Amino acid sequence: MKIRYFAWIRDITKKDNDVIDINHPKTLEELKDYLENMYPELKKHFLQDVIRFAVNQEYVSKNLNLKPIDEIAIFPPVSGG
Amino acid sequence: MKIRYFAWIRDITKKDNDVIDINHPKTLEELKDYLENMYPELKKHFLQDVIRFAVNQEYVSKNLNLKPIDEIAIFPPVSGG
Amino acid sequence: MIKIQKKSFNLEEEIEKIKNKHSDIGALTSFVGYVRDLNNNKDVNYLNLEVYEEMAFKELSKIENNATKKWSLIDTLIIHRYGKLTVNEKIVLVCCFSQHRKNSFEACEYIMDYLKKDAPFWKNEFYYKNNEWLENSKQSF
Amino acid sequence: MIKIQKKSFNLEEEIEKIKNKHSDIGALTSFVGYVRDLNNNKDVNYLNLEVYEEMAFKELSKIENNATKKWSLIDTLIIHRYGKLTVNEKIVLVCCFSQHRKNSFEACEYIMDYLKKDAPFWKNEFYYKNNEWLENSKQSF
Repeated sequence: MKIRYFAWIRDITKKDNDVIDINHPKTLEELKDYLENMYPELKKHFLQDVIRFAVNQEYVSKNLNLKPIDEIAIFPPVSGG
Repeated sequence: MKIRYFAWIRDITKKDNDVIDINHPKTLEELKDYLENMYPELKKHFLQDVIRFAVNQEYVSKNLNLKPIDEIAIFPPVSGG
Repeated sequence: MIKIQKKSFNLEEEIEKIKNKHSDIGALTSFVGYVRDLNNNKDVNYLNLEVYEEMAFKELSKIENNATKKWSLIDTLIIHRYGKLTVNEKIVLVCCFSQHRKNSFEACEYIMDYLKKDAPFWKNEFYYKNNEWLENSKQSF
Repeated sequence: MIKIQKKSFNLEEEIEKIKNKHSDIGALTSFVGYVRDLNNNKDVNYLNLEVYEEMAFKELSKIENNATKKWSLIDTLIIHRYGKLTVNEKIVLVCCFSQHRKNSFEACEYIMDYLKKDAPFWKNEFYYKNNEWLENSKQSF
């Protein structure tokens, strides 16, 4: 399972991505717990509900099940255009 | 007084313009009478109220007074753009 | 700026000439009208576009000024061609430059609506056997 | 067509490439976004524009398909740049080609609205002493 970080999320994680090979989170909620544990600064942003999640390049909101081959992206509100 | 014709109005008048040097029409209504007399085919179009008039390059609708130095244009609905 | 001309125009060059004057522009909405191969179900060969030039300048200036005031535009450009125009050729360009996009979209549509309604241009459309003067009120205004 | 690229683009060339494929196009509405010299009252030096490229293609394709169906567009073009962009540079181009102008105007505005809302691009705006990540929800969406 690959977790990708963008914009100021990456300023917090200090890296582009993490790869979780064993004991991967089964749901988005489990993934959030995992990330809050690894990057405590993320917690307040998750609470504010501003962070967006994409699984395999599609936005997700509900707590769907995650598979080991999934690519999950975590990023702040977009600002293109 | 110069009267200019455009688009299919010119197909009726067979010329770009007329210049009236003496006894020029004093109002738009007098001008219409003058033109209907000279170009009888115009009458039906004046009656249908599709023809537009401009005096000195400004649209006019009411029967304003005309001056000898005026340039009057007579044309069908526009189709630019 | 208003240009009424026979010759065609290059979008990049015309737009850059205006854009280069202002570093506060964030948004440009532009419209280009082309000669279509088919109109009112008839195969178009070419158009002969007639203009009452002195009046077209006056009318387009009024429309441009109204749009500039109403939407706080930074700059505008209107180019309208006349003469013989064949299928695929550009007829008209309207550009509205502003800080933010909403204003440029609304202003560009407004200018096109009034240009179609009031600017003294007439299209004489030539098909393979005959020709016809168009009227915007009969089209998709 | 969707292009996500570092380099700039020439409006005339990009538009002609599409226009040349279709003789039934009567109307093109296009939008260009530029880097402004001033944003949120701060002097901008340059932007660093980041993209999640694989997802940006997917999102822009969805938006493009929705607009094409809804407004019967003949063709579309979206170019979005990324990387370092200085003041006055083009950021984005959206083109909607259709038979008549109303559809192209509405579709172009729709695409820009959804691009601003959903396409995964992020602007890191650099001022003379610091920098800031922008968010479209805080801007003039």
